[in-house]
Amino acid sequence: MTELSQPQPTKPPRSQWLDVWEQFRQHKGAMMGATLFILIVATVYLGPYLWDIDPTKTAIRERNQGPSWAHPFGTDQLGRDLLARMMAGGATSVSVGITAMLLSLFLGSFVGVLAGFFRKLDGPLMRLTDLFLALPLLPLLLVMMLLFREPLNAAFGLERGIFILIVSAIGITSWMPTARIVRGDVLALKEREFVLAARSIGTTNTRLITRHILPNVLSPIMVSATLGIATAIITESALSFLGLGFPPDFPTWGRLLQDGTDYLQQFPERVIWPGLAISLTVLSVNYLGDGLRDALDPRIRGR
Amino acid sequence: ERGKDGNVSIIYWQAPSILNPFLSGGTKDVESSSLIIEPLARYDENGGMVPFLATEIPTVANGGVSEDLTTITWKIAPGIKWSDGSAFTAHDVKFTADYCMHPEGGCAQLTKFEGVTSVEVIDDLTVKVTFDKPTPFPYGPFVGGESPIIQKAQFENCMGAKAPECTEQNFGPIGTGPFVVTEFKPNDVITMKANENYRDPNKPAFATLTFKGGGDATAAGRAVMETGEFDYAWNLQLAPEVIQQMQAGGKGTPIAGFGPLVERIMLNQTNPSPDLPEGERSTAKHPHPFLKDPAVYKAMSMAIDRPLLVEIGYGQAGQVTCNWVPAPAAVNSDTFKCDTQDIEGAKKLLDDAGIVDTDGDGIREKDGVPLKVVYQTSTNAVRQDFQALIKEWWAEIGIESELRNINASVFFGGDPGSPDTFQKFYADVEMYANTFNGTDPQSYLANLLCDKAPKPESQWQGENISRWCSEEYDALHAELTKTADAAERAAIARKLNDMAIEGGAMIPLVHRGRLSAHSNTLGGVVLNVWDSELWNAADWYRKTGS
Amino acid sequence: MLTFTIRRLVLAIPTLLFISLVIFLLLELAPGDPMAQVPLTVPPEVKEKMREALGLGQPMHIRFWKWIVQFFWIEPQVLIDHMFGTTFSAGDLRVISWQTRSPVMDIVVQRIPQTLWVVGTAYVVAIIIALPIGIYSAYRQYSWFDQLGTFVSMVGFSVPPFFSGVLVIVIFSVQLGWFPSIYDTTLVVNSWDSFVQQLKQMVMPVMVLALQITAQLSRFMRASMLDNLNQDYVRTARAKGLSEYVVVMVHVLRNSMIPVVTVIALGIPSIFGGAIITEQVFKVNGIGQLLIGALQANDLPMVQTLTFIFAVLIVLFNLIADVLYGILDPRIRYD
Amino acid sequence: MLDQPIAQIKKLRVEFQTKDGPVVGVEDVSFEVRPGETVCIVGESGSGKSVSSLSLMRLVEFGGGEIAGGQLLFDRRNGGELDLAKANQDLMRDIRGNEIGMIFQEPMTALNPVFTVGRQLTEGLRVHRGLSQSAAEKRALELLREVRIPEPERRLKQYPHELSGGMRQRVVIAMAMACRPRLLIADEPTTALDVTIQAEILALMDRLKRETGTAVMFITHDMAVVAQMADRVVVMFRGNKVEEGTVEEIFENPRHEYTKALLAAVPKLGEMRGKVAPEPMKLMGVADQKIEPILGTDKPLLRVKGLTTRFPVKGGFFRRTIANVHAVEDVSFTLNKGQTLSLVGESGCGKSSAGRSILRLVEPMAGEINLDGVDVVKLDQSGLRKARLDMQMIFQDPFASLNPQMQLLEQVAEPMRNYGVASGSELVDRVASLFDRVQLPRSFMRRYPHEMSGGQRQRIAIARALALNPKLIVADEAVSALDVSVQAQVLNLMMELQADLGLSYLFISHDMAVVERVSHHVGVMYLGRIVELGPRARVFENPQHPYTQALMKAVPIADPRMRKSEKDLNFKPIPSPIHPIGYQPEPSRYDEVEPGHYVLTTDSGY
Ligand SMILES: Nc1ncnc2c1ncn2[C@@H]1O[C@H](COP(=O)(O)OP(=O)(O)OP(=O)(O)O)[C@@H](O)[C@H]1O
Ligand SMILES: Nc1ncnc2c1ncn2[C@@H]1O[C@H](COP(=O)(O)OP(=O)(O)OP(=O)(O)O)[C@@H](O)[C@H]1O
Ligand SMILES: [Mg+2]
Ligand SMILES: [Mg+2]
Ligand code: NI
Repeated sequence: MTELSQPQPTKPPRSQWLDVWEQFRQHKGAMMGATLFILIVATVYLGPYLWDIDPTKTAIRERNQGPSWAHPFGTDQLGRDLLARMMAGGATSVSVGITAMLLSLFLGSFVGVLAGFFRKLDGPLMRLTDLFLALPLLPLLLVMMLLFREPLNAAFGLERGIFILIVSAIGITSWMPTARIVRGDVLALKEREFVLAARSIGTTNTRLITRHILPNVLSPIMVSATLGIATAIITESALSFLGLGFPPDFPTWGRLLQDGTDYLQQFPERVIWPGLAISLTVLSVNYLGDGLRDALDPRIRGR
Repeated sequence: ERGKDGNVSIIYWQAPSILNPFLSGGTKDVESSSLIIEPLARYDENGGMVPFLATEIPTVANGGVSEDLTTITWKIAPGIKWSDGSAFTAHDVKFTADYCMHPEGGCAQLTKFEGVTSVEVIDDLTVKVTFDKPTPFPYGPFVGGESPIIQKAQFENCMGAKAPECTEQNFGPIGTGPFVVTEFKPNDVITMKANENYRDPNKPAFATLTFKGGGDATAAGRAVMETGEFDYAWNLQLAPEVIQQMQAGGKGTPIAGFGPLVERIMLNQTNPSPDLPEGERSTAKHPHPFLKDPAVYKAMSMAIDRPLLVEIGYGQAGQVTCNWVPAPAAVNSDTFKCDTQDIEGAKKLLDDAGIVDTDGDGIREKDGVPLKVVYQTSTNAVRQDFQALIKEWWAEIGIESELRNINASVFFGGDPGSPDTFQKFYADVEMYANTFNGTDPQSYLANLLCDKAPKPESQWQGENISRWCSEEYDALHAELTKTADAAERAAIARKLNDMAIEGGAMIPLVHRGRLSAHSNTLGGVVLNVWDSELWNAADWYRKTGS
Repeated sequence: MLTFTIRRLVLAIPTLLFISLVIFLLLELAPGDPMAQVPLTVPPEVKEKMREALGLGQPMHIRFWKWIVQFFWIEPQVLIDHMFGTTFSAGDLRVISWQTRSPVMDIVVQRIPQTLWVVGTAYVVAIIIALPIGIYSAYRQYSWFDQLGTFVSMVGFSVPPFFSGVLVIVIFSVQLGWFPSIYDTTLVVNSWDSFVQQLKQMVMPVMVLALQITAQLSRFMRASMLDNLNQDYVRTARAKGLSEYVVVMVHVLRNSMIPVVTVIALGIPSIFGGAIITEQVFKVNGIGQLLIGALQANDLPMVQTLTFIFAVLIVLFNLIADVLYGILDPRIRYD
Repeated sequence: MLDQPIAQIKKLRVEFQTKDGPVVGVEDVSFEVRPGETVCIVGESGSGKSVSSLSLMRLVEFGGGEIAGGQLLFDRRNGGELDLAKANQDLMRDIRGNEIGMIFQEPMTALNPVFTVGRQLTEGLRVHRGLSQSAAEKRALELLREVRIPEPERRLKQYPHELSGGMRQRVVIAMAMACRPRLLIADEPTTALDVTIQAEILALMDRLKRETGTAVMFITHDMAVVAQMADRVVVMFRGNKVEEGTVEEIFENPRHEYTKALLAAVPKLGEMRGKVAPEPMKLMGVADQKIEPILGTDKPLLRVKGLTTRFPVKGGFFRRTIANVHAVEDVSFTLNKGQTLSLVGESGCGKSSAGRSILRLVEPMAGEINLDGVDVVKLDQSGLRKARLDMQMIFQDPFASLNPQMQLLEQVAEPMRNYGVASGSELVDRVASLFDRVQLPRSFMRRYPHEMSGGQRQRIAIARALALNPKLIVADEAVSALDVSVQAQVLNLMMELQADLGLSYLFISHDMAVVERVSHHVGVMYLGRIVELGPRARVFENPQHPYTQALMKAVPIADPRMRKSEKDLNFKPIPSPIHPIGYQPEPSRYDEVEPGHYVLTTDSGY
């Protein structure tokens, strides 16, 4: 029967990641999101080299100006250049947003998977989640600031210390929904037969989680990621508003938006820029996430 | 004619939580309750005293105050009725004093009764207050919005530890004022109606009153001046442009008045360095390495462009000041000039004092210590703008500052466990505003007495925030407490003010006014910064034809 | 599952006690002082006296124990008295707020209506809008509807209510004058007119809140629908000749509900908890505003009580979500 | 009317878009089905049988396929002829389930996991027949009875995962037949069923065809079933139709090479008569194949004693346990090294549960499992993991047991990775050789499970189980989904491995011919118990238990001239394995009728 079953033309197997990348590249939304995202990141990090106005330099005679060549985005109530402030603020907001989102995603998925997967851990971990959900945010943040600000400042310097503090504050207070969502999905997934099959071939729990469970709960995680980045950026601004965030001479998008809100009627552009920047970042991350999710899901891939 | 003008609505962006001012020192509570309960006398918009429930203001001249300055006798106007119809008598006045002075009551207005040894009812309409020592200014008790009279019959069972249990009383005190409470929703809204037993049968002009609380100053201003939903908005601490924009809405007018409120930078006389062991930071043990140097603090003050600060931060609600006590007018010293920025002069001052930049990093050093300051304040848009500007100016003269802003409820809360309170002052300089009640600055001036410095032993309590200390000052203040003559008192007060400023306890920045707004249809509003803003609500009326 | 539910309910008691202890300790540890809002003109000695009057002088464990007794023993009695006219609680000290010196529960009860009206409506509106959007976006993935939905929900989500709230106020109250900018909590709905007025004052806060919730919910709905639309059983359902509507809305939807149920269940406590910023912006003065006000004033009994009620709701709704999981997906086992 | 075909497929071509560009699922297929006729489609696994039938339902589109050419003419109930390839989906909805019913290949994933069986059964009825809830339920009950599911009332309220593979398959069948469609497409409908039930289902379909004139398009790889059922046969190979004709023609006079190979590979019951030990099959076209009996050893590898597994049945709003499914009840047997023990028996009798219990994939309630001196029941998690190096399982439902998100390469490599057996390029090489062994092209290594045909998936599962060279493989219906030619190769492979490496198999199957071919010992299960256990030859040649006898009688024969008629079959109602909570079953007692040949003497329920 050999002549009948000549094997189909073989191609050398490529790695799965290459494959995912291929797929990702063909995803229009993903590429758009990625481009936009890279553009935003490049602008906020590299922009200051090209546009070298000091974002904290005041110029009282030039306050409250509209867009002009000297100040393409206009100036604020102290005559600080808004473009420079947007870029400086972006650098902080984007890094806080992404790091905090990653942290909260990590914590959330970690707790969620553990709770969903190990029945013994489910109770304690979910009660822990309940606890964190119930804790009042403001006192929690205040306590964190109280306990850790000085040691962190001493260990990492002022800016880095505060960055770490803020990122962990946001991360630690926002992982709970992710954890619960992931857990819910894992609970259902755990009963699927392929998990049983994987166990029968001696897959350790760690591998079972990383290779079988996690890829299958990716989509809620991706959604949490996109929403998380917006939450993180906005929470950061709320923190600054409460005086718990970066020092006051540190612009961030959230803070710019907040400061601009009072001038909404006179100088609408002052809120439009930061608002737009936050939305675009979130949107780009969302499309990135969508693309990644599609690329990672073999059922959708190829369509 | 009473009640003809329908409803008047007031918005305070801080919501009143209780209508008993003795249980809460909050301005919102004091002012909202001032519509209901009244003192014997009030301050008017100029800081003068006007009798309300009394027939006249007792003085030494008219015999109301004893020659030795230890007693004061009030005569109550006859025919005054509580809103429940019963008569207002001297017993109520005495009861009020007993209520507040009860050791377990935690009365917020206790200072008003400082030095009072007894309050006696002479007859139904006469009451005599005795002090433990000659008191040149005996108008603490029963004068001003913070010290109104409550009804004995109503509060009899609410003394001391029982005070908080009397919710009904605290939420609806019976008073002699123009309005009575119909419903009180704590931290939200109060509805009131005209007091039928109010002493002037033609007042108030409004039949009902709505007192809404909560939100923020912007929204309150908008509701009065732009949408016209409310008639009166309190304390609009907003950027001048924003006020202007709102005024353009055409529905209301901002009004400003000036009390003794001063926005200032306090200079820490002690070393706040985090390297010091806990318990020694910011204490008299370690003097500040450079802030005590006159050249330094004078230069810092000279580098500040105060008119600009006023312009961007307060507009019509601010004035340049170089004084700690800028009001009343009599005590406002004119020793200092500070309305022009002088960067060059500041630099020269420092250079001359030998405080120069030795290592080329742009920051001057004094005795090897670089002039780097931590500059903290509470979170507030205007203050952050000030911080940004001042930081820049100081940078120009070679002083670097690290900015920090702290949540107001932590900053002003006296929690000894927190490193961020203004009392603890774990920073080199800090900015906030302070003021005093009434027109007499004596106790305010006492804030800088050496023994009032916050320290660990006193749980960091104390008003001498800068830990400034001068024997000379203490002595002069002691003299003030013994002087009765008004002009002399004012002179001493000015001298004390000058000593403090010259000595570098603080850098005054802006004399802040109170900016409120009323709708264009509301008549009779007289902004009063010495007493409750709503002091003359009985006279308010609806303008017709607008 | 009954045993599961009962066990969880029983277990909830120590959990909640523990949570209340943690909250208490947290609040104790947090910097802040109930005297923060007392003006600086009140001298420290007086403040110290006031603090003592609030019971702050007592040691921590005694205050905690007092709160426990007041909340778990006296407040229920008050409730019973209120309902049946009995007098069990006469003379007992209830949980008293430091700010208002009045029983905390009374204020909470006072606040619940407006919070439920506004936040609750927003939630319901959001669910009604979000689920169909999510479902349809997934069903027609990458169609223009989906793209538009994505765009709007992302922008909606990334614009914080402190901005969008002010924006709608400026547009609809200041410029157009359609709706009041300040919510009237004293309004009693007893006629058509007052109902219309109530609707008018609700529109803006509900809009702002619903936008956020919709954005979040519809995203999760979409993602989880996408996961299920390609399953084999969907093919079977189609082979039965079921209409697309039934295929999607019955077969796929039920399988996709777990993450959505989680998100919804997590959100319901927050209806009672209020929406802090939105309530602030529109002056709704519901529970959220109460909480933030209490926090700013360091009114610990109030914060403790509110947070604890919130904790109870969270624990309860998470339990409900867990029970729902079991009902939604019979494969999930709890034992 | 009889001349007017119900469905005509003309030059059908179906393409799939994959990352390697379009893949042709069906290249060129034409055939027709007439009313009252059964057309059997046979062919190699992956030859496009399922895809053709899905195209007829216009369901390929939802799976990423595209009808690239050809016509699908369908004669509607009210006369008109319609090209389904061009019909819109609204119209299709009317036809699907109503005029064309379809039975899907993989029953687990074909059922919605979150709805009860009853719910899923009644849905179609209510849509197409407009029945009320209760009427539909009555009809559903009737349908379940027709497909001979025990305790249909209770099953209606159960969820798919609570049913055995065969039961699910029967639910799917019932669902497809619910509306009495004019054309019934059956994609391997009896693959998961034991012979008795298979016979009953076949009889049912036959009756349906006779009574209502339903046309049946029957996809299968089981030539015996073809012989039993078909009027005409279509043979497919690699997306093309290679031969078509009446059953007799095909069986007696096959023309195409592939058809011949197919027929040659069919195992026949009785072939092994007189042989002591199993031996590999003779394959066509393989020269110098050495056929030697595999003797194995007498040293026991796996000793099972008193194994009992029960599942709780939940009910009520709070889903409390109200009864237990006694899936495995007091089962004992011994499996020797290098030998094969087959478990046969009716669907739902607990074969899979027994297999899973041995690997402790479901926790047994009681019993002893001794694997080469290791007491499996007492092992902790890490010990169990180590023990699983020696025992592997091939799952009954290949699709469900593969991770939909992982490439096949990864899935097969996983066991080796887990135990660090190989890595890097060596790993890839070993995977590739495993692919060769199970006859899968290496290019499939980077595909995903949903891109494979049913049989291809099954081979992946086999490759995965072989990867570790375990001592024991529990093969749960390992070859049921394979077409006979591949089946023969896989069986030979398994036997070869047994001879070379001394593997032992616990072979779970319903195909008596295959069982006869591979086993040393056979256990016959009924209702959770082993009713007869003994050497293969003895059990096959001298069945003692009445159930075994019935089973033997029901085995279809791959010869169209020896069709069984319905009368030959004697259907007995199947008792329920569900008992209330406190129920204590009596222990099993056996009678040794011959040396090593045991027969249950206590009541088996049959
Ligand atoms: N979604 C898909 N994407 C890509 N290729 C597919 C897809 N579905 C099926 N195929 C391919 O199409 C071919 C035909 O598959 P089909 O399922 O029709 O096989 P089959 O004849 O039913 O086989 P079996 O008997 O094993 O079920 C196979 O090569 C398969 O790999
Ligand atoms: N998870 C479960 N929950 C409840 N009952 C179950 C579960 N799994 C199996 N059963 C029941 O256990 C009995 C035996 O099932 P099992 O899967 O072992 O049968 P089987 O012999 O493998 O049948 P088939 O040949 O049809 O696959 C059946 O009645 C089935 O309904
Ligand atoms: Mg197939
Ligand atoms: Mg089975
Ligand atoms: Ni078969």
